[in-house]
Amino acid sequence: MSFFDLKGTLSPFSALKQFGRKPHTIQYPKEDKEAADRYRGFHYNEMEDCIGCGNCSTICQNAAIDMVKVEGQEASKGDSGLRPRVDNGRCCWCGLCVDVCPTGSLSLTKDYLYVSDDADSFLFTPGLDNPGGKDNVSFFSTKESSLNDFARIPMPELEGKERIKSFAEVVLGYNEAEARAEASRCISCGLCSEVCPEHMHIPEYINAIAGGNDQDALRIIYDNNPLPEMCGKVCTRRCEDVCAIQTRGEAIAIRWLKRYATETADNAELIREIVNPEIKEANGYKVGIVGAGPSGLTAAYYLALRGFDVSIYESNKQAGGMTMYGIPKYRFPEDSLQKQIDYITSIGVKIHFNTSVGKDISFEEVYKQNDAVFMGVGFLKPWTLGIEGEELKGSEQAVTFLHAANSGLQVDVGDKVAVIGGGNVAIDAARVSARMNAEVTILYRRRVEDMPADWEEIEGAEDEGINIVPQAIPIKFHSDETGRIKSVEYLKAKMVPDEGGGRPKPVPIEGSNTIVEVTAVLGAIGQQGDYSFLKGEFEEKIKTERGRFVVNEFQQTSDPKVFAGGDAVNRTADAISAIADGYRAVKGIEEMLMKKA
Amino acid sequence: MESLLYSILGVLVSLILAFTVGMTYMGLSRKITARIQNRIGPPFYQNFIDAMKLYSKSTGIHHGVMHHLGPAFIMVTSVMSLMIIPILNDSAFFTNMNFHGDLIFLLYIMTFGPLGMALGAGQTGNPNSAIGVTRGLSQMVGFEIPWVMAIIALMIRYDTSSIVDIMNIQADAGRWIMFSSPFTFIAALLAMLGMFRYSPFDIVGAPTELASGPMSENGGKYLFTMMSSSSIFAFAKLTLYVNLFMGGADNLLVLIIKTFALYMVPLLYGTVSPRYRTEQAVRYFWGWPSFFGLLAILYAVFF
Amino acid sequence: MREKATTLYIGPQHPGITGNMMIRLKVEGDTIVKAITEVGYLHRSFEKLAERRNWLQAFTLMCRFCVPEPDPVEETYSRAVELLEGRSVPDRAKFLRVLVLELARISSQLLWYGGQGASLGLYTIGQWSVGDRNYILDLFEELTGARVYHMYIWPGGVRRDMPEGFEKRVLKTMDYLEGRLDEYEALMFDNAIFKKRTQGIAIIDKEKAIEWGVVGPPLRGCGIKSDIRIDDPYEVYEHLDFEIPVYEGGDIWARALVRRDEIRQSIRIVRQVIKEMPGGSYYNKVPNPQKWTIQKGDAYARTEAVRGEIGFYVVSDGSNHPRRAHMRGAAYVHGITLLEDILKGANVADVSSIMNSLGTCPPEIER
Amino acid sequence: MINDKNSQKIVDHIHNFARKHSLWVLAYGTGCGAIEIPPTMTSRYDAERLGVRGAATPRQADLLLITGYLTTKTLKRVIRVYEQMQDPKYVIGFGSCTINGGMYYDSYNTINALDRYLPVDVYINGCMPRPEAVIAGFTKLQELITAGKADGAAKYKEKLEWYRKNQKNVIPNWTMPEYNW
Amino acid sequence: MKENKVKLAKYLKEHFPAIIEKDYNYNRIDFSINRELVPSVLRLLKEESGYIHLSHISCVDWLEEEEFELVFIIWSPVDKIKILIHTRIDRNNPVMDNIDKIWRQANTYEREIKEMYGIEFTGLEAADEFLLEDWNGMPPMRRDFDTAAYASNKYYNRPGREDAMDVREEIARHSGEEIPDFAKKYSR
Repeated sequence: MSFFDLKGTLSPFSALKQFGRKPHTIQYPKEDKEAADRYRGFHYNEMEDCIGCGNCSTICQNAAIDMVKVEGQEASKGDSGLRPRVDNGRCCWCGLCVDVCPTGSLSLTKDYLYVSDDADSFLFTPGLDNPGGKDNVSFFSTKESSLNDFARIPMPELEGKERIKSFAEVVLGYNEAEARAEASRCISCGLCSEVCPEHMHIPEYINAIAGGNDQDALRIIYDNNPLPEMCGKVCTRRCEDVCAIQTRGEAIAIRWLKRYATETADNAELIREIVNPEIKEANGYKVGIVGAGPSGLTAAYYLALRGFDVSIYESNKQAGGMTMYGIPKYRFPEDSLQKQIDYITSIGVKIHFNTSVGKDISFEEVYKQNDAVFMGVGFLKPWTLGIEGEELKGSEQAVTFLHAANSGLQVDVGDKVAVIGGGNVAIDAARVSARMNAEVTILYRRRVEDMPADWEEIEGAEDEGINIVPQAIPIKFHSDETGRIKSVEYLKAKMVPDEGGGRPKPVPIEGSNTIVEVTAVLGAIGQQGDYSFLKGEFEEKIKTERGRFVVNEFQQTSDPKVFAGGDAVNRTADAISAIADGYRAVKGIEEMLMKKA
Repeated sequence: MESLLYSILGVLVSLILAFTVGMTYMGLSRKITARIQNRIGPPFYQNFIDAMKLYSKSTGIHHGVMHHLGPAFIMVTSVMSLMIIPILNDSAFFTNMNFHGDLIFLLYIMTFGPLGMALGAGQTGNPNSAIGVTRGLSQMVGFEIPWVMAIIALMIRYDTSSIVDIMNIQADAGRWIMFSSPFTFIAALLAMLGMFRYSPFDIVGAPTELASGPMSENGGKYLFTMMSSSSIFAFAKLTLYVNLFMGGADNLLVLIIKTFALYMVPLLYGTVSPRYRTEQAVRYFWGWPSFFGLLAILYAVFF
Repeated sequence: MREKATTLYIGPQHPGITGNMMIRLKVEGDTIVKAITEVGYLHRSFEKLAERRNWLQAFTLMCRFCVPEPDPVEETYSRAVELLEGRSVPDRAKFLRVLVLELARISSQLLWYGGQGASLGLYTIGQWSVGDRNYILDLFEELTGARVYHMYIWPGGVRRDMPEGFEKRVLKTMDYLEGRLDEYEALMFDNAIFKKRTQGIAIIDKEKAIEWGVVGPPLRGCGIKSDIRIDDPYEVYEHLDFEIPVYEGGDIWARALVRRDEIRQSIRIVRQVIKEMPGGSYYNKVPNPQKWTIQKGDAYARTEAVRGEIGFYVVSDGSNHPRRAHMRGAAYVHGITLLEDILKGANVADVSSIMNSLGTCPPEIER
Repeated sequence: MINDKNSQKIVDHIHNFARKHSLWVLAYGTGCGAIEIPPTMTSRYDAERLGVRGAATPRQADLLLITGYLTTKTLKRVIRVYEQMQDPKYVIGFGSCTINGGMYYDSYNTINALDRYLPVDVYINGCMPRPEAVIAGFTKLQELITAGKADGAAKYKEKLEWYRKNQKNVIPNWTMPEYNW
Repeated sequence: MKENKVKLAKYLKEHFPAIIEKDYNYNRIDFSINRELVPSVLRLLKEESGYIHLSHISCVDWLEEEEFELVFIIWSPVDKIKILIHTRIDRNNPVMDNIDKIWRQANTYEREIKEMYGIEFTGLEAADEFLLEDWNGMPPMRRDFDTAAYASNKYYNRPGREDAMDVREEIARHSGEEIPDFAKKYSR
């Protein structure tokens, strides 16, 4: 060091020139600097978009988010009715809740200011307590930044050209890695299980699959569904419509995951070993079941587990009902069904095949032999189109056609088939026809997006080269000289918005007559029930309304001893509803008989 | 008798004046420092509010008699210093109670305060206070040397030990001692840096080292007493410097300008300097300031 | 003349302490004869808590490990998890990470300016540098959404992309800061008194530095060129052009010079990163956090933080929770044993200054 | 009369005015929130505008900032420090941790609700509260002082037994004097 | 780097035949050895091979296996390789050799591990308490210490949140779903 450090003494005084500079102080609260565009302040929840899945509450590592009942938010399908409430005495504003919110309704705002002398005033319901937060949203979730995986793991399938060559199953199923990955997308909210008619324990078995516990998954599934492989393959899966992920992306492939879980056991013994059901001792009651369809089988299985003596009367030579005879084999192979039926019979359910109630055995007999009767008779009689030429040769009902095809009978439809209708049956009939080397056209009254069939089925049909003609109303079938159908004449339709707020109606355009050449026409516009087996007093006793049995919450008909389920009861007319009916009826039957005892 | 009455009245008025001006200076110093630090700073009257608040605080601390007397000692020192120092030139009202030899008395009384403080702080049992007091005394030993040297040089040069005399000499000569005896002024000025305890000489109450040193155990009214006495003392010291070296002041406005200008020196040096360690500070005072002090004495003796 | 030793407590409540800890000093006059550190005032047991959280939840805890510079900790945890899982990070994320890390370094060094200045009674520098640090925090706020706890760097990349025009604002702030740095240096590093207070104080020599495991600026202040950014490069540091400031001396002054130069180097890095920022994705998405499991194994990642080496040892048992997430704080070693050793024989007046120059940071010691 | 009610009111008013414009904050960084104190006190936000400044020792301080979580070890010191402060004294709790445990709600070493152990006058929302929020906390405290509602210290004296019971509940080895004003 | 690692492994194998190596494809190599030999391995690596920097000492509680795993992470600024030395010790009698004679800083790590896991380091000179004060329960970092239960017992949680509902249970209640007990562990 020098004797006198002149620079060191004088240089610091350069700081004094700051005196002339304007201070850069932000004079809060006199003046305010707005928080950054991405600031993580208070939460804001778009109440209408929120579905109450509770994923925010799960991710919150501070246990700061409670799901609570909020005034004005009622539970509905796909909405638990609960809304998040943040404890600002816990929150650390990390924003993970925003990043995992599947709907993107939860976000953070620029507001951050709250001071209070009351420690209890820090509970905060976003959206309710800051309705103005909408204009202030700063940290929000986009599909890109979200932690939810919106893309479904693609299901391996046969190529379109490949699959029309045979009736081999189109969907190949997930392998283990794919299933784990797909199951890992699930946020376990359980909204799906609410809309499931059967209320299957969906989050639980998906979690089990995600964790690699496939056998547990199967056990959970069998808790209330004895035909999971069927559901895994052909369920209408309304659960996926309300999937939380589906609000911004592709729903979890719940059906395919169930299918994956059922594949862990490839024969009935293995199922029995894994599920290891507890079978109660015989209680002496007998239950007769009419029809071995899904509802009947379900009722039979759970009744048998509960110690009832169950007999099923089935008119066909195989069990399964519509799932056997209605659903084409490329969707639901026969051995899949057989495996499950084997399992059900293995626990003591007796099935009398080729025993048609009403013909081979009278309903009265069944009624008298058993302590309770369950009817899972289904809708067998197809609706007719009611247009000219319907009785022509080559004009057939799709259901009949499918029944024949599924029974292994040879059906000749020629090389040009027209299918009329837009439901799953229509598509099935079309795709089966395609596999018979026919060129298929589907005529449907409304638009493609209005078709009640599954979108996957429609896509599959398109892949297979099936031509879908929407907004087409058939008016006449023309015949050739042999009396066989030659062509279909239809009118093009325009969509007219419904004034009552319903879906748009097709209105035919006059003079737009178009003719399409065909060798066969398959009508698929719906079915109805055939209750001719109910004779005598039962016709009176068991009430029907609009072609369906009237039942209470336990599927009990107006005759207390008779229960009913399946298509003949519910409006949704799908397998899972039928299973649900069967399951409910079990509870009803048990309640009725055991209480009496 | 009348003059005594006047003096007493003058003392009272100058006490109030000293308190007000001293407090305002400290407030302004906070403001000025703030501006250098790129910020707005508190309002200039902030110190009054602080004082008021401190006064309104309760004091429930009991560390013994000396602890109570410590701040009182300092107050007494400040007031006594102020009483002796004339405020204005040739003013019957503001000459206060000066007398011949008051310069020597001042030298004595100005060390009295810190000693009292030492006694008070010693009794609190807080090690920070104890260390702070040791430091304060060491530092005082440091700056007293150039300071005393400067005063001695003045007394030799002008052959008087009365402040009023020195003021009159300057008025007669029409020239401030600052210019006529620059070495004396420099020595005294450098010593003054130590007296004001701004950085780099804020060793006593250095917060990051000793919490607040001797004041550690003093809050509320004690702190109020210290604060007001230190502002009175600051004003007294500034006035003394103005009287001795800058020709005194003919009216209050001039006094305030001169004292404020002088006050800026330690303040601005403080804002840009880190703090010395105790022995560094003492060594500093025994270096250049003492050298100038010695020079001043030699100059006074030989010229 | 031998005085009786008195005991002096520095902390936990003390203006001179860096954080919430205590040093018990045995003092003779102004000289310390013995120093005993006492920590634990901030022990929240993050590592225990992390074992209860899943991999992503634990990430929000991580930035709280070290309050003055949370980002390197996030970075280290994220990188350890990525190493463990074998997850790759997109290039843009790597650049963004370096940007955040270097901005964090600047902001922490500015805070150090304030601490070192205030510990020596030079409050003006702190008022400047901590005030100017807000401009960096404003940048952080814009990029990450928070001022201090950014929770920005997470496994797989970063959370959000840069907002529009952000580059320009970064460069503008860098220009401003560079101008200010000259003023800081004139006030602090040219200052004769500052030199007097720092030169020759608290000397660590090379041998001691190695034996005691000193890291970071204190090590570089002993004349040893050691920086994880160069030695064990991570993210994109090996492609960037910057220097590691090294000074001989091992005293507070040398450490201060190292830190002074590091700010300039960081500004240099920030400019390069902004210039070379590639496009593309910024985030390699992790699976649904509830069900994100990582295969069995362990990983150790290291980062050069402002005060030295931060390491994260992460162990997975195959579940969705960390089995162990153990952090090595930068100040963990020299904040306790070395500090105790250095304080022996030092002056009471220098305690705070020494702590600041070593970068003692109780929160990361105690975790 | 000096001691009558009205003049007492005026005196109180003046005192409260002084108190609210001169809040001396005890320099005790108890938790993470302390990192936002330097920005609050320095040039960019400059709390000294409002008369808020640091105080080095509890004796001189009016305001204790509990900047976040408190470990039991710190709590012990904080109680001591709080009791050493002179009346009137105030406590501001920073952020989530002081309200309901914050992110450390399940830690074995941190308390959850500060108001069980010390009277808290103002809570500031945030984790951690940014300088604007801290200043808002100060202004809120000022409002409370004006309104005469910042009476945490009085409450503490009144319910000392209850506070002591809670404090002793979490501090295993109570070696402090029963009360140390 | 690869050849350095091979050389190193060979060198260590010569001195300590029992050592087990595990190589990673970046600059890391792991060695496992029984606990008695750890200090000699560390000393050898430090003094002969230039692994002068002790980066970390960690401890993992393998409750299910009744063992503690201690990990020493060392680094060579020349080779630029980090070595992880693993050793397992009995959980019921946790004793380890003190290595703070090799690296002074190890003292701090050992103090913490001692306090947090209750592992005894022979010959460690340090105060008993490190981070905790007056702690008289189980060492808190052990896996079987339940911090959440401890905290909820000891500390007060602010009331007012009792109306919180579990979404899954609420949905199940709403729709009449009965989740069997064996499935409940898979609910979130």
